[in-house]
Amino acid sequence: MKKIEAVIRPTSLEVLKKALNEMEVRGMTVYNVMGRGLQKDIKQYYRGQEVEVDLFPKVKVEIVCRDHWKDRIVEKIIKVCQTGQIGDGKIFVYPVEDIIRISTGERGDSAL
Amino acid sequence: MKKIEAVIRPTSLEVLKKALNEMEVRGMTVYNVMGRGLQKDIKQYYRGQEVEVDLFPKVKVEIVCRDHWKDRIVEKIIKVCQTGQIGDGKIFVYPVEDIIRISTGERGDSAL
Amino acid sequence: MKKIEAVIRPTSLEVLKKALNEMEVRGMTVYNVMGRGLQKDIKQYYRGQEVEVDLFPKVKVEIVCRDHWKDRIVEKIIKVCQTGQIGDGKIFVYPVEDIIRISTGERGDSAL
Amino acid sequence: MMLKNMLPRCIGLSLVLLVLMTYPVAAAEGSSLNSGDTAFLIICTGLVMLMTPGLALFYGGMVKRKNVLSILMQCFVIMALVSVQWIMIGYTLSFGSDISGIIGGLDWLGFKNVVFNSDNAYVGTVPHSVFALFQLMFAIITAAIITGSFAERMRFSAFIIFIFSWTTLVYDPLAHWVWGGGFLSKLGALDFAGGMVVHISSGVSGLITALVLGKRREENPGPIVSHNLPMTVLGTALLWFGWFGFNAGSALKADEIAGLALLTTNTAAAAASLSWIIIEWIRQGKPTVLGAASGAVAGMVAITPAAGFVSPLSALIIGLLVSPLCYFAVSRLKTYLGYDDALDAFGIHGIGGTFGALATGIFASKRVNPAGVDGILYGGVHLFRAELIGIIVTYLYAAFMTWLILNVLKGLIPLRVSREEEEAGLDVSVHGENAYNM
Amino acid sequence: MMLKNMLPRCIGLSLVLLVLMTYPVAAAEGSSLNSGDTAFLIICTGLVMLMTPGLALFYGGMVKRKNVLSILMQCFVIMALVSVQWIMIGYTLSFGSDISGIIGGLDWLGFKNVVFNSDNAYVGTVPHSVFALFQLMFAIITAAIITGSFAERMRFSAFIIFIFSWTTLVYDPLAHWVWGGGFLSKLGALDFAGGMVVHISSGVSGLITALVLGKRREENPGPIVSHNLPMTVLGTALLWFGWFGFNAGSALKADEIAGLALLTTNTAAAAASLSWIIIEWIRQGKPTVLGAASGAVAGMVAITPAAGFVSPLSALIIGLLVSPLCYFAVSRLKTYLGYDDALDAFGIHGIGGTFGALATGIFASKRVNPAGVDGILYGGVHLFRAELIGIIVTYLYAAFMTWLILNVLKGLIPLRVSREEEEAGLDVSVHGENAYNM
Amino acid sequence: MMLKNMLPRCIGLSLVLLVLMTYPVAAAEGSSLNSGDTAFLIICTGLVMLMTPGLALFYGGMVKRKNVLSILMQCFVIMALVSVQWIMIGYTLSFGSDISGIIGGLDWLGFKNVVFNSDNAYVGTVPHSVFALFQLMFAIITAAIITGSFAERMRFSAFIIFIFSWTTLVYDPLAHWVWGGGFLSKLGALDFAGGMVVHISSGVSGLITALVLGKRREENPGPIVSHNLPMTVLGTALLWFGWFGFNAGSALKADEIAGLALLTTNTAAAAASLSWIIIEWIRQGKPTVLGAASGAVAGMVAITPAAGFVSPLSALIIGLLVSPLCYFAVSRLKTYLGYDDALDAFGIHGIGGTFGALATGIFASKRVNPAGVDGILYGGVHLFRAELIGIIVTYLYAAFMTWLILNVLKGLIPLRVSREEEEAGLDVSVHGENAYNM
Ligand SMILES: Nc1ncnc2c1ncn2[C@@H]1O[C@H](COP(=O)(O)OP(=O)(O)O)[C@@H](O)[C@H]1O
Ligand SMILES: Nc1ncnc2c1ncn2[C@@H]1O[C@H](COP(=O)(O)OP(=O)(O)O)[C@@H](O)[C@H]1O
Ligand SMILES: Nc1ncnc2c1ncn2[C@@H]1O[C@H](COP(=O)(O)OP(=O)(O)O)[C@@H](O)[C@H]1O
Repeated sequence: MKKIEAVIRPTSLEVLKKALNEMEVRGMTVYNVMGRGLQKDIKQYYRGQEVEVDLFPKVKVEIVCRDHWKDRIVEKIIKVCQTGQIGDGKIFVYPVEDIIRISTGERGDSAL
Repeated sequence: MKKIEAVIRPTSLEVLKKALNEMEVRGMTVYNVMGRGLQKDIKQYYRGQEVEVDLFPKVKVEIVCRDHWKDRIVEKIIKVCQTGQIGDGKIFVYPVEDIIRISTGERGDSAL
Repeated sequence: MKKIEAVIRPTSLEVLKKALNEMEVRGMTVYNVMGRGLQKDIKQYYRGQEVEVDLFPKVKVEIVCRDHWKDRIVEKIIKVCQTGQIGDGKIFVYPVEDIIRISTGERGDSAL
Repeated sequence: MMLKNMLPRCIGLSLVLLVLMTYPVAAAEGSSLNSGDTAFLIICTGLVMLMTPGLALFYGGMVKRKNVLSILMQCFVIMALVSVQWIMIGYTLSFGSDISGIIGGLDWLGFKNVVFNSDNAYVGTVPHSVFALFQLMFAIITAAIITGSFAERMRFSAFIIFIFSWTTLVYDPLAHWVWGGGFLSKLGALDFAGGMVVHISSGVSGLITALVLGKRREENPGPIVSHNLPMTVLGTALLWFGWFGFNAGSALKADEIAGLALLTTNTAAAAASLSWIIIEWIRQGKPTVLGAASGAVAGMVAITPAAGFVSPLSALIIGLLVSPLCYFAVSRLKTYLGYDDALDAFGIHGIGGTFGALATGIFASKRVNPAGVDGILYGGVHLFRAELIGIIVTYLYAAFMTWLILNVLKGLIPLRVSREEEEAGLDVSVHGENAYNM
Repeated sequence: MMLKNMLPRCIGLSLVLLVLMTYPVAAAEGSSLNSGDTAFLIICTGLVMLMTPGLALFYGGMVKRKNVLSILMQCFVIMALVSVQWIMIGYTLSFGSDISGIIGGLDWLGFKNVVFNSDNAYVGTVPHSVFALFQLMFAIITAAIITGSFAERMRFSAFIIFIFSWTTLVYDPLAHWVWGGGFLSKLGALDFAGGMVVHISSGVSGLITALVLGKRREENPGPIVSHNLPMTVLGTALLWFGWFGFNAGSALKADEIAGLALLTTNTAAAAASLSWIIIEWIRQGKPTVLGAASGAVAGMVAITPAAGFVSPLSALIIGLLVSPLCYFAVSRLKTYLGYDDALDAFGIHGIGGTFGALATGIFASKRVNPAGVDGILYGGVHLFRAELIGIIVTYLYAAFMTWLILNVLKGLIPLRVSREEEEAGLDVSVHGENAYNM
Repeated sequence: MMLKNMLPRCIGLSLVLLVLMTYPVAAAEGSSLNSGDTAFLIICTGLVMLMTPGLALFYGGMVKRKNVLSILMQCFVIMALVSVQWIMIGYTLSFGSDISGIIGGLDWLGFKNVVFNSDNAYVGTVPHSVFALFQLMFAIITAAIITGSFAERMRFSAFIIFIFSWTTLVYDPLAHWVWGGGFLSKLGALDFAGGMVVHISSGVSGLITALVLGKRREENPGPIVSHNLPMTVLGTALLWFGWFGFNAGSALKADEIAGLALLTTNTAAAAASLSWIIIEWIRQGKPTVLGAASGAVAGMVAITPAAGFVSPLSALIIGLLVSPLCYFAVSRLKTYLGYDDALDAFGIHGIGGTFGALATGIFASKRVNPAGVDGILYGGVHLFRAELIGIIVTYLYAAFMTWLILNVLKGLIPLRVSREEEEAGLDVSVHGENAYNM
C-alpha cells in the first residue's frame, strides 16, 4: 500500500476531487498548508513596510491506495492539476505498512 | 519505530487523549483535516442553490512510537473511537527511520 | 529520498526558514498543528471553571530531500530551533519512494 | 363713548395677538409631540434593536464552531418572528387597555390605531408608533436571552413554536402586569427597564428549558468550547452600547431621568466588570476576558430595574455585588445542581435580575427620582415587599408556563436534534451551512 | 386728549412687548432650527454612514477568504472617494437649484454657502450642513451596493475611475430627478428613501457590470464560497440598525412620519426574513442563516420607497412578498440567464427595489401620510403610473450610462485582474495583504 | 376717572398675560434643559463609548493571534476602571471649580451633586449627569489609545496601576487645563474635541511607554503580524461612526456647530484615507486596506481639535496633509529611531494630533464659527502661538509624568511579562484563554 501526498494549488482541489471520483477513488484526506518551492517571493505591506513573503497557500491531498493504483492516481493528479506554470505543486509517495478501518476493525487492503 | 496516523471524528479526540494518557502515551501531534471516505454526501445551500459537500471535518492524530507499542495503541484507538457507524475514520501505519528530540539532540527510541 | 518532519515552536519558523534558505534548501511545506509531549499542562478558565490544556500550538515543517542532505538539514534544524527547554519539539525522518513535480512531470531526485 | 369702545378693543386686540402667538405652542401641546424626545426614542429603539445581534455575537462566540450559525439564526429569527407577533397581537396584549389587571385588551390588534390615531396614555411626548416599536425591542431581546440556555441542541421547528408561544403566553402578560397597568404595577413594584419582565423571566425560563431538554452530549471533559472570544467581546460592546438605549430610553424622554439611567447603567457595568475580574484574579490568578465581559453584562442586568431610581454610588455598589453572585452561580451552583444552562442565561440574567430587583427595593431613593419610591435604605419598606412579590410572581409564572409549553410541545414533536445532528453540529445539519469555509 | 394719546400708547406698548417676546421665537423660526430634528438627523447620518461598513461585512463574509479585503477596501474607498466628490461637485449637481428638471446648478460647488449661509428649501429645521451630509451617506451606500456584482475580479484602478464616473454621471442626476426638484419628482413619483435612486440604480448598474466584466473563473463546481457567515450576519445587523436612520431619517424631522418609517422598516425586514426562510424550508428542507439575512435586506430594500407612505400591515405584506421574488431571482433567474452577479446586487437590490417602487404605487395611503398620495388600493392610479415611469427611466438611464462608462473605460485600461491575480486572490495580488495571518 | 383707572389696568392685564405666557419659557430657561440637546448628547455619549471597543478591534486585528485577547482585555478594563475612577475623583479633578488654573476642586467628589443638583457652568442645556458621562468617554478612549504602544508585552498588574495613575495624574489635569477653565484655556488655546487632551497626550505617553518597556522580542524578521484585518476594518468603521459623536457631540448642542463638526470630521477622514492610499500606491504600487483604515483614523485625529472651527475645504486640506506625515512617521521615523511603538499610537495619534492642533491655529475662522478665533490664514497670529504653547506643554507634561509613573512602578514590580509568557502569547499566559478554539 502506498500513500500519495499531493501538494496542489487550492484552485485545483475541486476538479481533482471530481476526477478521482470518476475513477472511483473516494478515500482522501485534505488540509490547508503553506508551501515554498520554486515560486518566487511576493511582497506584502504593513504600514509602509515591505515584507517578502515566501510561503504560499497550498492544499495537501493524501490518498492511501493499493500499490497498483498508485500510478494511475499519480497520472490523474498530474493531468488535472498541471498548468505547466511554477507553483503547480508536487507529489510525494510513501510506503504504508498497515491500514485499519476503525468502524469495523478491518485491516490492510480490505480496509480501503 | 512506527508512525500511527489516525483520522478520527472530532468528537472522539478528548476521550482518545484521555485513554492514551492512561497508557502513558503522551507524545502526539494533532490537526484538523477534511476527509472523504464512505460517508455519504450532504447537501448545503447558498441562496437557493444546492451543493453536494463530500468533505467532512475530521481530526488527524499522529503518534510516533516504538515498534512493539504500535499494536497496543492501535487497539486502544479502535476501542475508544469506534461507534460502528460509517465515518469512524481510519488508521494508517508508516515506517519511521529516525527521531530526534530537538531540545537535547537525543536520537532514536530514546528521543520518544 | 527522505522526508524530514520537524515539529517546532511557532516562534522558530522564521529563523529556520532563513537558515534553510542560506543552505539553499527552499522546498518545504508548513502547517499549524497542536502537540503534546513532555511539556506540562497549563490551566485555562471558562467562567470560573478550570480546564487542563495539554495540547500546545506547534508548527510542522516538512522537507523532502535527497538522502545525503538529510543529516545536514537535521543538524541545522537542531541548531536554530534548540533553546534547550522542554517544548523545543521533535524531528521525524521517513522514507520517501517517489517524487513528482506536477508542472513538468519530472520524477525522483530531479523533481526536487 | 368712543373711548369706552376703544378700551375693550385695546384689551381685545392684545388678547387676540396673545392667543395667536400662543396658538402654535398650544397646538404643539395638544399633539404633545416633542421632537427631542421623539428623536431620542427613535434612536434608542435602534440601540435596543442592536442588542439582539449583540447578544447573538456574545453567545455565538461562546459556542462550538459547528454551532455558531444556529445561535445567530435563532436570535435573528426571533427578531423577525416577534416583530410580526408584536404587530399582530403582542403589543395589544401587553399595552391594550387593562382587563382586570391580567391582560391588555384588543385595542391595538394588528397595530390598528397605533399609527392613525395616537391617543395612548403611555406614550407621552412621542408618536405612538415609536413607543410601540421601542417596546417591541424589549420583547425581542427577552426571547433571545433564553436561547443561551438551550444552545447547541434544540430542534429548529420546536424552537420556533416554543418562542412564539413563550412570547405570547409569558412575555406579553408579564409586560402587561408590570408596565401595562396590570396588577404588579398597581402593587407598587418598580421595574425601570425590565429586571423582572426581561431578565428574570428569560433567565428562569432558560433554566426550565435546560432542565427539560437535558444536557448536551459530552464530548469534551472540560467546558471550554468558546470558539471565538473576540466575537463575544464585540457582542458585549454592542450590548453595552445598546443598553444605554435600553435603560436611558426607558425614561421615554430625553430628560434628567434618562441622564441618570445612562449614568447608573455605565457605572454598574463598569463596577461589575471590575469585581468579576477581581474574583477571578483572587481565585484563579488569571483574570479572563470572558469574565470581564460576563461581569459587564451582569452589572447591566442588575441595574436594569433600578436604573432611574438610584444614585450613581448605589449603582456602583449594585455593580460590585452582582458579579460575585453570578460568578458563584455559573461556576459552582450550576456544576453542583448539574443542569446544562449552556451559556448561563439563568446564571447571569436570572440571578443578576433577581439581585437587581431586590436592590431596587433597597437603594431606590426619592431624592434621586421624585417620581420613584424610597427603598429600605431610605426608610421605605413597602417597595421592597412589592419587589419581592414581583420576583416571586415572575419566577412562578415564567417557570410554570415554560414547563407547560415545553411539555405540550414534547407531546407533538421531538424537542432535541438527533445524536448525529448534534455531533455534526447544528449549522450543517439543521441549516445546511458552514460558518467558516476555507 | 391725553387719553387719546394714551390709547395708542397702550396698544403700542403691548405690541412692542409682544414683538420683543416673539423675537427669539421669530428668530428661531427665521433660522428655523429645531434641536430635536437636528439631533435626529445628525445621528441618522451616523447610522446611514454605518450601513456601508455593514454592507462591506455583509458582502465580505460571502466571498472567498482570499478576496475579503478587496471587498472591504472597495467599500471603504467609496466612503472616502464619494465624500470628497460630494463636497466638490456631487451635492450641488444633485441639490443645486434645478436646471430644466435635469440637473442641479452650481450653487453649492465646493460646499460653498452650505455652512456659511443656510438658505435651502430642502433643509427644513436642520442645519444645511447636516442635510447635505445625510444625503452624502446615500450616495456612498448606493455606489457600495454595486461592488457586490463585480466582486472578486475587478481591477482596482478601473474600479476607482468607474465609481467616480458612476456617482457623478448616474447617481447625482438621478438624485436630482427624484429628490432635487427634477422631472421625476414633478411627475409625481414618490420615493421616500431611495427605492429608485439607491436600490434600482445600483442593482441595475451592478447587473451591467457583471455582464460587461464576465464571469469569475470557476474553481468550484458549486457556488459556496462564503468564507465567514458570522461576518455576513454582523453586516446584516448593522444594515438593519442603519436602515432605521436611512428610512426614518428621510422624514428629515423627528416626527410621526419618522415613527411610521421606523415601524414599516422593521416590519418589512422581519416579514421578508420570515418569508425567505419559509421558502427555503419548503424547497430545501433547511432554512439558512444566509437566507434569513438576505430576506431581511430584501425586505428593507422593498420598503425603502414606501416607508413613510404605507401602513404597518401594508409593510408586512410588502415584506412577505418581496422574498419569494428575490429568492427566485438569485437562485433561478441568475442561473438561467447565466450572468455572474457575484453577491446578487441585482437580485436583491434591483428586484427588491423594483417591487418596492411598484408596491408604493399600490399601498401608499393618504390616511397614513397626508403629505403622500393614494395608491391603487386606495383608489389612486396616477401614483402607480408615475412609479412605473420612474422605474423605467431609472432602468434605462442606469443601464445605459453604466454600459457607456464601462466601455469607454475598457478602451483605456483592462477592467479585470489577470488570471494569476484572480487565482492568488485580490487581497494579496492587488492590495499586498492577507486578511488572516496565523 | 374711571378711564384713568382702566388704562393702567389695561396695561396691567396685558403685562400679566405676557408674564404668564413667558412663564413656561422662563421656567424652561431656569431648568435650562433642552430635550433635543439632551437626546443628542446622550446618544453621542453612546457613540463615544463605542469608540473604545472600536479601537480595541482596530488594534486587536493588528496583533498576533496569540495576543488579541490581551488587547481587547486592556481596552475593556480601561472602560471599567476609568468609569469608576471618573465617578470617584476624575471628574471633579477635571471639571471641579478651578484652583489656580492647575486642577479642579473637589466639588463633584464621588459625583456628589452631579445628579441631585445640576448647577454647572459647562453643562448648558443638558443634564449635568449627561455632560459628566460624555466627558468620561473621552477619558476612557484616551487611556485606551496608549495600549497600542505597549501591546504584546506589558504585565497586566503593571498595566492596571499604570492606567489608574496615568488617568489621574495626566489626563485629569490636562482636561482641566484645556476644558475645565485651567491655564491653557485662559491662554486662548482652542481644542474643539481633544487634539491635545486626547491624541497628543496619549500618543506621547505611548511613545514613552514603548521606550521604557523596550522592544518586543523579535520572532519574525518582518513586521507583519496582523492576524485579522477584517477585524481592524470593523474597528475603523466603529471609530468613524463614534467619532461623529466625539466631534459633533463636543458642540454640546444639536446646532449648526455640531453640524459643522460632523461635516469636517467626515471630510477629513475621507481625504486622509485617500491620501494615505495614494502614497502607498505611488511608493509600493499596492494600496492596502490597513493604509485606508490608518489614513481615516489619522484624518479624524487631525480634525479633532479643529472640527468646530474650520470650513469643510480646510478640513479637506487637513485630511490630505496629515496622512503623508503619519505614513512617514510609522514607516520611516519609527524604523530610523528604533522604538517599538507596536501599533503606532504615537505615529498616528501623536503626530496626527500635533499636526491637527497646529492646523487649528492656521485654518480656524470666525466666519465659520463666530465663537472661535481666526487662525493665521485669516490674519490671526495669537491662536497659533497659543496652540504651539499648548502642544509643548502637553508634550512635556505627558512625557515627563508617564516616564515618572513608569519608573516609580518599575521599582515596585516588573513591567514586562517573562520571555516564556511573551512567547506563549499573553492570551493564554496572562488571561488563561485562547481567542479561537477549533
Ligand atoms: N522539498 C520539498 N519538501 C516539501 N514540500 C515541498 C518541497 N518542494 C516543494 N514542496 C511543496 O510543493 C509546493 C509546490 O512547489 P513549487 O516549487 O512552488 O512548484 P513547482 O514544484 O511546480 O515548481 C510548495 O509550495 C511546497 O508546499
Ligand atoms: N484512502 C484514503 N486515503 C486517505 N484518507 C482516507 C482514505 N480513506 C479514508 N480516509 C480518511 O478517513 C476518514 C474516514 O473515512 P470514512 O470512509 O468516512 O469512514 P469509514 O472508514 O469508517 O467508513 C475520511 O474522512 C478520510 O479523511
Ligand atoms: N511520540 C510523538 N508522536 C508524535 N508527535 C510527537 C511525539 N512526541 C512529541 N511530539 C510532537 O513534538 C512536540 C514537542 O514535544 P515536547 O515533548 O513538548 O518537547 P520535547 O520533545 O522538546 O520535550 C509535541 O508538541 C508534539 O507535537
